Formats: sequence, structure tokens, C-alpha cells
Amino acid sequence: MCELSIHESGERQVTSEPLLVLEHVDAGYGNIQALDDVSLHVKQGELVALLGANGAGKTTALRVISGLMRPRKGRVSFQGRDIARAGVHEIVQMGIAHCPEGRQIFARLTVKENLRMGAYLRRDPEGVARDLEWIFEHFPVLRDRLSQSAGTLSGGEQQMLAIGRALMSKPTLLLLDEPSLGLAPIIVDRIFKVIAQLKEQGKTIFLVEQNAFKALEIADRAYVLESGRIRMKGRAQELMANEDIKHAYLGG
Amino acid sequence: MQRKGFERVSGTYLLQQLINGISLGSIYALVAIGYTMVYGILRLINFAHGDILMVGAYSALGLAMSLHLPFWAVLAGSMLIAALTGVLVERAAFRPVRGAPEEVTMITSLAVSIFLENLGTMVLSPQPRKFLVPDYLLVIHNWGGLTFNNMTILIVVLAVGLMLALTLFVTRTNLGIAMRASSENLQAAQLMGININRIVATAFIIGSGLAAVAGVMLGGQYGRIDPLMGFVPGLKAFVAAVIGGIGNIAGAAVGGYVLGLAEVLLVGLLPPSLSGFRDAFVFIFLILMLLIRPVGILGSVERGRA
Amino acid sequence: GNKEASSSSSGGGSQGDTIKIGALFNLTGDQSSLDTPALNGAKLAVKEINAKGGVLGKMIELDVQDGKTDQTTCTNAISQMINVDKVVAVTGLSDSNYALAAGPIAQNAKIPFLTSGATLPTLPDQVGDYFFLCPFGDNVQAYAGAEFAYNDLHAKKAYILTDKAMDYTVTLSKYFKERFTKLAGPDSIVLEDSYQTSDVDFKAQITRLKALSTKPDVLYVAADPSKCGVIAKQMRDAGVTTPILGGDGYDTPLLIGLGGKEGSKNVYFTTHASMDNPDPVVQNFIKAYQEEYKKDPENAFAMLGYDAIYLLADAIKRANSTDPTAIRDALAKTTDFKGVTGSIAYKDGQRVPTKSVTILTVKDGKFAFVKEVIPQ
Amino acid sequence: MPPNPNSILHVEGLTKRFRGLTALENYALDLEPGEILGIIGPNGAGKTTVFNLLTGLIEPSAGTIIWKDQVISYKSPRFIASQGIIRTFQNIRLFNDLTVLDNVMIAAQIHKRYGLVATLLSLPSFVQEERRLESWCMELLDLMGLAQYRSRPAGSLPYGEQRKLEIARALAARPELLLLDEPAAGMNPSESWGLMELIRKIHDTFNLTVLLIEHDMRVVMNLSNRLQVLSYGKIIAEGQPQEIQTHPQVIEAYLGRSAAYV
Amino acid sequence: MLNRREKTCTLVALALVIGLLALANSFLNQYYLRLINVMGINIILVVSLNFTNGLTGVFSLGHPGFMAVGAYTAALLTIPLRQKAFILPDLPAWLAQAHASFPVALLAAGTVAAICAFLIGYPVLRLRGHYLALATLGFLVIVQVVVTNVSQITRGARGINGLPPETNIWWVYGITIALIYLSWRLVHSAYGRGMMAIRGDDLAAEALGVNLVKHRMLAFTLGAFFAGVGGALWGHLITVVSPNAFSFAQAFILVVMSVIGGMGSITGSIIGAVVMTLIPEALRGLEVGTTIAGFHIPPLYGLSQVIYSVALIIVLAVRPQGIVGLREFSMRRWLKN
Ligand SMILES: Nc1ncnc2c1ncn2[C@@H]1O[C@H](COP(=O)(O)OP(=O)(O)OP(=O)(O)O)[C@@H](O)[C@H]1O
Ligand SMILES: Nc1ncnc2c1ncn2[C@@H]1O[C@H](COP(=O)(O)OP(=O)(O)OP(=O)(O)O)[C@@H](O)[C@H]1O
Ligand SMILES: [Mg+2]
Ligand SMILES: [Mg+2]
Repeated sequence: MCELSIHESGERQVTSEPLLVLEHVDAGYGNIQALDDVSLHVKQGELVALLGANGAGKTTALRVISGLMRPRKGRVSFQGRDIARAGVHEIVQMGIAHCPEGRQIFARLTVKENLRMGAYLRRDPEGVARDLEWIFEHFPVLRDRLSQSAGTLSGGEQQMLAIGRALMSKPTLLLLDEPSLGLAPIIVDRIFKVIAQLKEQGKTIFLVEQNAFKALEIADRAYVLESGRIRMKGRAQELMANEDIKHAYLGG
Repeated sequence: MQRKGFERVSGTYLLQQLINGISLGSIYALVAIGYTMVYGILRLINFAHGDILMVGAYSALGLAMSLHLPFWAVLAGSMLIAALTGVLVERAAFRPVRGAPEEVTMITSLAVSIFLENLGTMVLSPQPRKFLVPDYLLVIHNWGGLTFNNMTILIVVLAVGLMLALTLFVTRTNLGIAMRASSENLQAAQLMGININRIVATAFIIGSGLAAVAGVMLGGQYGRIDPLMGFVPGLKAFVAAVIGGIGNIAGAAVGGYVLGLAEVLLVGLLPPSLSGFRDAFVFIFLILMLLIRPVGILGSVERGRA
Repeated sequence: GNKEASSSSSGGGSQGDTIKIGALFNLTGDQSSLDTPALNGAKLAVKEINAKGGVLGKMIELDVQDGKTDQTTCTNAISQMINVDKVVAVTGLSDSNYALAAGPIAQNAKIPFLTSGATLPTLPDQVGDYFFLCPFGDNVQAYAGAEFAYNDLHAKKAYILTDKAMDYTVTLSKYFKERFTKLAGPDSIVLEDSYQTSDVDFKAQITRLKALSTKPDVLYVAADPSKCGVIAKQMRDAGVTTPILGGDGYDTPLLIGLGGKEGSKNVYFTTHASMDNPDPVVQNFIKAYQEEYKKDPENAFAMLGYDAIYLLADAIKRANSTDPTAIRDALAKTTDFKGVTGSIAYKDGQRVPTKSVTILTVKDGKFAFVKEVIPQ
Repeated sequence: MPPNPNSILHVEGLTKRFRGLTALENYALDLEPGEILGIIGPNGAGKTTVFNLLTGLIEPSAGTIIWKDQVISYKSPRFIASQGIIRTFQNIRLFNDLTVLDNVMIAAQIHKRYGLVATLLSLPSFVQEERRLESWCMELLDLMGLAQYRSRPAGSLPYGEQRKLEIARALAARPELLLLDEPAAGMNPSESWGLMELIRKIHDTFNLTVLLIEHDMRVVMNLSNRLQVLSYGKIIAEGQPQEIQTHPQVIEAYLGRSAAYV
Repeated sequence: MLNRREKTCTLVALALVIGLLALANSFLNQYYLRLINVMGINIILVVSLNFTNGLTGVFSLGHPGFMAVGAYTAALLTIPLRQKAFILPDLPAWLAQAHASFPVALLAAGTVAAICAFLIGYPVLRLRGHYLALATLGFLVIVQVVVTNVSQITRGARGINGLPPETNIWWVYGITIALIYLSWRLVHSAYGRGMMAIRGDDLAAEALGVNLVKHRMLAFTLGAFFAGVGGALWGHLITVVSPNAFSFAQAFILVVMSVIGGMGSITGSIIGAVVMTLIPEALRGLEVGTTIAGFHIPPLYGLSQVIYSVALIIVLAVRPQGIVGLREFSMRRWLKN
């Protein structure tokens, strides 16, 4: 298995430096308050999960981070720089890749062009080629459909493409919004395996997931969002053992 | 017995009409491409596109009269000014309504069109101006009864050339693919690090540039330009772009040629007593075509997957 | 405001020291290239008249409204002039479609309407006894054209090209055909073809013209100013050298020099006046216009707008009253008003003037006088 | 194959090709009244295509669909809906601008009993029928726990509630056969558990026959009487949930390791 | 459904409107009356356009085509027979003899327009989005071409003039109120909801048993009926009908009114029509009144359109959903305050 060129060391190291910090963030749509005084952080090399029921505001949190939405209040900083007012493309340039909810692949572009767009900002063809190989190895179906237009892929194939596309930008921080949504169990497994692997290789990941059990299995830490507020936070294993969590999110 | 005006529907006659249709179609195609490109990215039915064409034509006239530049420089200069106007208009009028429903952006474009036309009338006077192209463009060729001038050749060559260049651009270059990506999903494109404003500006630059070319060609064909000259070509561009499959660049070109040929051939082939009904026949033909292909000639099915 | 209903013509808008005349022109939209010069002419006339002390000791005030090339706006505007601004007479418009919408409102209010530029000869009959034409009717100029083609160009066969969507062009062609077939015989029209106002390209029609087996000796192309030059140019570009004949729509500098040196060769048209006419009325007008607007009169409509105001002023003077009905009656009795566009007389209760028609051609990049005719 | 005498839906030889791709090949199905049949299979196997074909949204390349002795292949979606076959969509397709109640009313009015004249004149028949429809729709919203949203635009509901609204809307059309396309997608395990019970409840209450596409194994295995497994457009296995769970081909193509976690 | 209090209020409001119209009719001068009539006709046109463009999401540019059909139909029925024989000598005998009172002519105008809509709607309404818009634009062009060329019936480009000036406040506002009532009824019924469902997602609507063709046809034909009536009213206000009045530009004026008010809302349509009738008319005064107190500001014709367009751009940027958006005026909400 070849290595992803995205990470520099290949050794996983969680630093104490927070890479991403949200402080007292409020955000919403019209008169719906989707995030209410949310503070959280992700450290370099960590895999942090954000859990929560439908409509808790998880997607909104990711949208605020990647600049798709402006917070009404509060601070969002990445590598120490305030990004709450930066443009989306500037944020991407700083090293945040957002794999959005509902895939959002470019349906009329081919699979290959979709992946090429993932690497839009990159100027290292060799690195790009290497990462492409890595992606094909993990999602072989994409190689088979390289010149097919992405819109004709099935839901699961599209999800793989979306993740692959996000990885192509060689991000410092990867935001994943429900990557297992609508996927066959075998693919869900594969995707979680890939996420775990990315984590092992030192990638920093902020994962939004409904599949709380699986997410907690691979995460270092997690936050639980409820109606736009952080209800709980802590180490993944601790949360997994928590009775409330078990009851509310693990169906136990 | 043959009817009047129909005495010689000969091969030459048909061929000549075909040439006429292609030359008219080339102009429509040029306008339609710019039009469809902006549509593709912003879902913006830009009825001000025709007025950009007018700006291009007046810039060319201004450049030719004040600076006495050679024709190619005039053409390039007018493309530049039109592109600048396009970008300005986008910034001032279209960006604030980006993401609004299509009817709203369309009305905005209509407002821009009213603005440009009336500003043009106020500043440039409603009087048409003479628009002359160099004599070498007017040299007439006569090949076995077929007549056409250098202008016709230039129009066709420019239209086809620019179209090919554009096709290469949107399929081969990063910026071009980014453009198509943006045309599909602005939000996802932003997440790729694509600077949407730059993409939109590029679309307006290219679209407006092409419109300027069409404006100069139209002026040359026509010998005159006026502040309202853009309205009709703008409308035809809409028709051509839709017929070809709205948002599809190759489709716009095809639509332009289909429209041009349909107009000319219908006049050429209908008996003169019916040629007044030409536009009705053109539209009946276009509607029939849509009934057979409800998404335009090269359009892809818009219906999302269930 | 004054809430009096408008149907009474009493009083009128000549409160105090001004006489208000409505000037309804389509200053924006498709018609603006005709109506703007017409308004310029009208304003020039008002300025001159006022400089000389006005009429009946009162200044003329022009109540200018833009009809925006839209029938609803035209009717709104004229209604405003009459009911709110209280004008005593109205002038303006160069197209009968708009005159037909605005005219009846003046007619109902019994305010005289003298159109400066609409040439449909049946207009006064269609609107009513308060409606007058300042220019000749299209029948007159089309007849003159047909006679000129037959007698002077020695044409035996004619080709007619018409914009079907414009009543001006349709009317011209209709009357041309009427007279020409009378002169040259029922089979003398080789082809009647048409185009659309929105067309930019006439090659299809030209190709068909060239394919005709019987060649015409004259091409009667009924076109408005925006199209005549283009059609002439495209015909010449395609190698058609047959004489082209047209109406007063050709009276625009745009006709000249199109399509290279050869373009406007052999083009003739009927119009209201010639700028070469040494008559001091004409020459003074041109000089005054140049001084006022720093350019030549754009087209014949400038002269017509100018004449219309003088004609109204003349009627007011003769009526010795600003009562609209009195003005109308005086206007109807005009027998010999000398204007830039010829002398105007309304004979036998007609409200279309009998006027001479000027025929011009293009020579050395300039309009050249050919002859002046009064058609039979 | 002779149609099963008990079956209300009989499908035979159903095939769909998209340009070069065969999305579904020779698909067959016999459904008995009251059954809950689960369809599972890898992404792109052709499951949604089955639904699209059954509801007339796309036309089959070959094959027949018989619903209660009536051939419905090539019929319009509207006709099929009027025969009692109603679906939900994998990618939620609500009328986002309209209120929650209106969304449900639209489906309910398939059975309305007043005409244009009664509407325009507001005749008693119209007024009464409107009241009847509205109270029926409110009952459904109550059942699905959506009553509190009745006058909110559907688009402003959280994702999970939108999914429930889709089901409520489908129920309002009084289906006999309900097609659910991944109803639990995007729900966390405890939410999907709740949804599962809800589906069972409506199945019992309204006497429904259900076709269920779902990737959440807990939900399918618990709800379905019978399972079909599709892969690359073909049925690779069919049977009781327990059999399927241990079917080697299914594990290889679809379930993977997580079969164990159910 | 309205409760008793709301019903009373509606009746009071109606009486108030009628009273105001009566006052206007006897005290205002012809100019203002004309404006009020134009405004009412525009309300009819925009509210009827709202059936397709607003409620059903069928973007039609063909409205002026139906206006033309209605205007010509009514004109051919109302002009005095002698005048008709004079200006249209080549009419077929049955048409030459046909004569009708104004209300019958209005009904005929709407009916003929509706029949046209039915005939072309059948094939064309299967199209979607821009393709449908293009087809309806095509219809408009076809109507214009036919009207221009079939001159034995229409007098071609010259137009038919001398229509009896029958249009008055009572006809205009009687029909306006009837139309608003009908729309309101329709919106709050299965038909209206079906239309709005199609606007939202036609595929989902179909899968729920909503009859696409029927609802679109209903919206299209009903809209055309009132467009025809509106066209006839307009013709008998201006007293001349000619092909160039029913143009593409007219289609756009109507669409602007509908978008500015709020597409999909009856209230919005009314507000849009009122605002967009009055503003250009008010602005028209601006460019003319240029000699104030001896100061000579050169008149700038076109300025009013420039201001108008800039204002339009600003309004849309600030309120892209239009003045009222999708909302409707609600008696209930209003009574609460
Ligand atoms: N475009 C929108 N307009 C209005 N409200 C919205 C919009 N998008 C989301 N909301 C509301 O904001 C709140 C948070 O939504 P968000 O999508 O962030 O939730 P989520 O946690 O991602 O839920 P899910 O698990 O369903 O994806 C919800 O109440 C939702 O209804
Ligand atoms: N309109 C279409 N055009 C071309 N190919 C299509 C179309 N619709 C579906 N396909 C293809 O058909 C195959 C089956 O698709 P389908 O949507 O039925 O899969 P599915 O089983 O529902 O998958 P998932 O579980 O991911 O939703 C896929 O490979 C898809 O790419
Ligand atoms: Mg979410
Ligand atoms: Mg599916």
C-alpha cells in the first residue's frame, strides 16, 4: 500500500497546539439559531468527532469553519489566525478541506475531472499523481469509472468520490460530514478504515457522524451537540461508556 | 407552372442561401456562447448580454475614429472594453443577487439592459452611427455564381476558431474545468478552493469579449450601430442557447447555427407571399424540435436522479 | 389641482403670459432616432418665435412628454398634457400607431393635434376633425416615387421589398404598387418580398432577388431609417446594381457612403425637402439648427418638427385666440403656409396638406437634388 | 414463471439499461399483501432503479410489472400513484416552500371529492371535504410526531424530521404498497431504532405492504419478512433475513465484517 | 376558511374600495382616471400571470400573446359594423356581420384566448424551465406574426383603431375583484396546492399522484382567459390595437411587476402591479420638469428609465423575494394587531 503524500512525517503526533479553535460561536438561518455559544477545538494530529441528533447543528458547525457560512458571533481560528471573515477559497488554501454533507460532487464532470478539481490549488503534479494512486487503491471503483460523468455514479460511489476529492487538496485539516451516509455496510467499513488510516498517518480530522458508535471507535475525542449547544465533551472511550450517550445515540 | 420568385431554386441558389445562413448563424453562435457560459455558471439569464455587444460595437467605433488603429487592434480593444463593462456590471448588479431565484436574476439583467440602453441613448444620442470596416473586408468573391465577401469568411473563421479555442479551454485547462465545476455547484466549487468571483469574472470576460466580436461583425455587416442594436441579438442568443441546450457551450454554437440557417433558409425557400410568416415558421420548427428533444439539442437531462 | 372634467375646451392653458403647446414625442425606445430630431426642430422654432416676441404677445411654452415608444405611455402622456397641464394644441409623433392611440384623446377633448411626422394619409379620417398632418401623406410620396421610376428611370419592371411589421412601410409599398402597375401594367411587379423589423441580415432576400428570371429595372425598398442604409449596402455588397428607390425614411446621413464608394450609388428617394434648396427659409433653418445643436439636422423630421410649431403659431395668430377650437378652425383654413418642407395648404376640408415632393439622390457622398414634383 | 396467486405485485424480467450500463437485469419479484420486503445491496446495485421503474419515473428497457392483475409498466407515475403505490425518495424531495401541512395535504388530495366549480364557488361539498382532508392529515402528522411543525415551511425542518415528513406525506396518499428508499439514512442508531418502530406501527395500522431499501442492517433485519440482495443489477440472494446474513456471497459483496455487529 | 368576523371585515373592505372608486370616478380628471384604469388592467394581467409563473412554476412569456388574441377578438366584435365594413372590407362574412355588446365581447376575448392556450398548452406544457419559456415566447412571436400578416382580418401593422372607449373603472375593477376572489379560492384548494407542488418539485408531485398536465393546463388556460380579458380592456381603453403593442417588452413589464411584488403571491402581484404602474409614471415627470426657477437643466430623456432600472437593481438586491415574498395578506394576522 503506497503512502499518502499529504502528511509530512508519516508518524502520528498529537501536539498540544490547537489547530482549530471555535470560541463562543453563534450561527443560524433567518430566525433559526443553529449554533448557540459553541466552543470547541481540534489539535494537530487529532481525530475529533462531533455527534448529535438530526438538526443539532453539526453541519452548520462545519459550514462555519469552512467559511460557507458567517458566524453571527464568536471567533473561529485556524493555526492561530482568525478565519471567521475569510473567503471560502482562502480557507481552503490555508489547508482545510470540507467534504460536505450530501456529497456535492460535480455531476456533469467526469470522475477524473472531479478529482482534478480537488487538487485545484496544488502545483505539484508528482504529488498529485501519487495521491491519485492512493485513492484508487482504497476506492478501486473510481478507477473503473474514471471517465464516466460523476452524476451517473450510485450514491455510495459518489460518497467515495467526494472523500477522494477532498483528500486531493492535501489538507492539513479534513472536515468530514457524515461520510457513511447511505453507504453499504461493507463500504462504511472501508470508509472508516480509511479514516482510521488517515488518522494513523497523522492527518487531523474533524468528523461529523450519525453513526456514533463507529465514530467513537476511531476518534480520540468527541463533542456532543444538542440543539446547537455543546452538551458533552470528552475522550471517545469515556463517552462511549457514558450511559446517557449510549441511550441517546448508540441505541443501547 | 412555377411561381414568381421560385423560378430558380437551383443548386447554386441553395448553396448561396446556405452560405448566408452559416454567416448569420456564426454571429448568433458567438453571442449565444457568451450568453450560455454566464448562464451555466450563475444560472443567470442575462438579457443585458446583447447590450454588452452594443458597448463592444461603440468601443470599436470610438477606437477606430479617435486612435486610427488597425482593424485587429480595434477588435481587440473593443473586446477589452466590453469585457471590462461585463465585469463591472457583474460586480455592481449581479453579485448582490447571486443565489437568488432565476426569475429575480433575470429581472436584474433586464434592468441592466434598460440601464445600458437608456444610458447609451442619453450619452451617445439615439441617432445611429455609421460603422465602417476596412475595404479589404468588403472585397467580394464570386465563385461560380456564389458571392460572399471577406467579412463573411472572417465571421465564420472567427466564430469557429473561437469556439474551438473555448472548447479546449473548458475541457483541458484547470481554470476551464473549474468553470464547469462552478457552473454545476457553486458551493462545492468554493470548497475546492476555487475563487468563485474570479471564475465568474472570467466567464463575464470571455462572454463579453465574444459579444464584442459579434458586435463588431454585426456593425460591419450592417454598416451602422445604435444604442438599441443589442436587443434583438440578445434575444436570439437566448433562443439559440436554449435550443442548443442551455448551459452547454457546444450546444449554444449549434443552436446559433440552427437558428441562423432556419431563418435564412425559410426566407429562401418559402414563397414570398409566405415569407412574412418566417418567424412563425422558425418558432414552430424550434418548438417541434423541443418536443422531440425537450432539453435542447445537446442538453443533458435536467431531472435529477430520484 | 384643477378637478374640472376635461371635455370642455373653454379656457385652455394660456393662463397669463404663456401659450402651452404639448409636444408628444417618443424620445426613448425604437422611435427615438426619428422623434429626437423632430423635438429639436420644434424647440428651435419655439425659441425663434419667443425671441421675436411670441404669439399674440404671449410666449410659447412647450410641454414636452416622452411617449417611450409605448402606446399606453403615449396616451397617459397626452392625457396629462390636456387634463393636467391644459395645453391648447398638441404636436409630435412620427409613427401612426402611436398617433392613433394618442389622437383620439385630443379629439375627445377638442384639442387640435398636428402630427409633425406621421405620414399615414388616412390618419385624420381615422381620428377626427381635430387631427392634422404636417407632412404629406405616404400615398403622395409613393405616387411620386412610382412616377419618377416610370418616367425618369424608365423602369418597366419593379421589385418591392417591405417591412411587413411597420405600417409606414406597408403603406408606402401599397401605394407604390398601386401607381406603378397603373403606369407600367398589371404584370410590372416581378416580386414582392418582405423582411422583419428585427432582421440584421437581408442576404436571403437578396439571393432570391438575384435568382429572378425577369430582372427588375428598379427596386422599391420601403424601409425606415434604421434599415434603408443597411439594405442598400447589403444589396450593393452582393453585386446588385439596379437603382434603389425609397421614401422619406432614407433621409438620413447614414445612407451615404455605406458599403464603400459604390454603396449608395444609384439610390433615389422621395422626401420633404432638400438641404440644397437655396430657398432662404431652408438655408436659415439649417444655419439656425447648426448653431443651436452644433450639428446638421439629422433627418427630415427635424424640419417637420420645426414647421409644425410655426404652423401652429400661424394658426393661433390667425385665430387671434388661444381657444383650441378657434385654433383648429384657423388651422383648417391654412391656405399658403410657407415652411421648410414646402408650402402647406389644407384644401377642400382635407387635413392632409397638398405639398410638393422632393426627390433626392446620393452623389459624391452627399445628397443631391434631383427634382421636385407634385404627383398627379 | 406463473404468477403466485397470492401476490399483489408481480415483476418479471425487469431490465433497465442506461447507455452502456445495465443498471438492472432480469429482476423478478412477487409480493404478498402485508409483506415487508427488504432490498439490500452494494451502492449502485440498482435498488433505487427498481423503485424508479415501479413508480413509472423511468421506463423499463424490458420486462413487465403487474399490480393486482393490471400491467403498469409504461404507465405514468400519476396513474401508478393513483393505484396505491407510493414512494419516498432517497434524496429527500419535499415541497420546501410549502408548509408541512400543505405537503401532506397535497398527497391526501389524490382522493379528494370536489370539482373546480365547487372550489371556485366555495360550495359546501368543498368546505366539508377540505375539513375532512385536513383532519386526516393532522392525524398523520400527529402519528409521525410532526404536528408541532404544521405551519413551518418543510424546507426549514431538520433532516431527520424531513425524512419523517416524507413518510407522512406518502401515507397521506393512502397507499397499499409503500416504497421506502433508505428512510433511516442520516439517523443515528437510536433515531433509526425509533423510526423502525414507527414503520412497524404504520405497517400494522394501515395494513400496508412495504418495500424497503435500507443500508442500516439493524433496521432491515428487524423489519423485513424477506430480503432480496442485489449486486450489479442482479439478484444474488433472496430469503429470510437469517439466511441472508450468513450467505457468503452477500457477506463478500455487501455486508463485510459488520454483519457481526447486528 | 374565514370566520364571521373576517367575513364582515372583507365585506367592509370591499364596500370601501367601491366607495373610493365611485369618488374617484366622479371627481378625478381624465388623466388620473386613466392611470387608475391602467393600474387595474395591470393588476388583472399580473394576477393572471401569477397562475403560471407564480403558482405553478411554469415560466411563461406568452402572456401578451393572449392579450393580443383577446384584444383583437373584442375589437372585431365591438367596432360598429359600418366602420368595420369600411376599414376591413375583406373580412369573411360571418365576422363582418358579428357584433356584440362590450361584456359579451370581453367574455369572447377571454374564451378565445383560453382556447388558444388549451391548444398550444397541450403539446408545449410538457416542456420544463427555459425550454417552456422559449416555447411560450414562440407562441408570442407566432401571434405577432399572424396578426401582422393576416391583414384582411387584423389590418396588419396598421392596426385596428376606433374601438369604442368602453373601458371604465367599473368594468376594470369589477373584473379585478372577481379575479382576485377566484385566485384566492384556487390557492386555498387542492388545485392551488397541486400547482404549488408542481412548482416545488414536479417529479415528487407526480409520484404522489398530482396530475401534472391537468394542473399546468388549468393554470395556463385560466391565466390566458384573464389575459385575454385584460387585453380587451386595454384595447378599449387605448382604442387602437396594433401588433407592436403586444411585444416581448410587454411580457417583461409583467414579469417585472410579478417579481417585484413577490412571485407566487396574489398580494405580491397586486402590489407589484400598482407600484410598477405608478413609479414609471411618476418618474416620467422628472425628466421633463427641467426648467425650475429659471435654472435650465438640459432635459435628459431616458433618465427616468435609468433611475427606474437602478432602483430595480437595488430593490432586488435588498429584497430578492420581492416586496411581500411568498406571503399573502392575511385578514387574521391583520385583525390581531
Ligand atoms: N438552509 C436552511 N434554512 C433554514 N434552516 C436551516 C437550514 N439549514 C439548516 N437549518 C436548520 O438549522 C438547524 C441545524 O441544522 P444542521 O443541518 O446544522 O443540523 P445537523 O446536525 O447537521 O443535522 P443532520 O444530522 O440532520 O444533518 C436545524 O434546525 C435546521 O432545521
Ligand atoms: N439516470 C441515470 N443515468 C445513467 N446511469 C444511471 C442513472 N441512474 C442510475 N444509474 C446507474 O445505475 C446504477 C444503479 O443505480 P441505483 O441508483 O439504482 O443504485 P442503488 O442501488 O440505489 O445505490 P445506492 O445504494 O448507492 O443508492 C448505478 O451504477 C448508477 O450509476
Ligand atoms: Mg448535517
Ligand atoms: Mg439508491
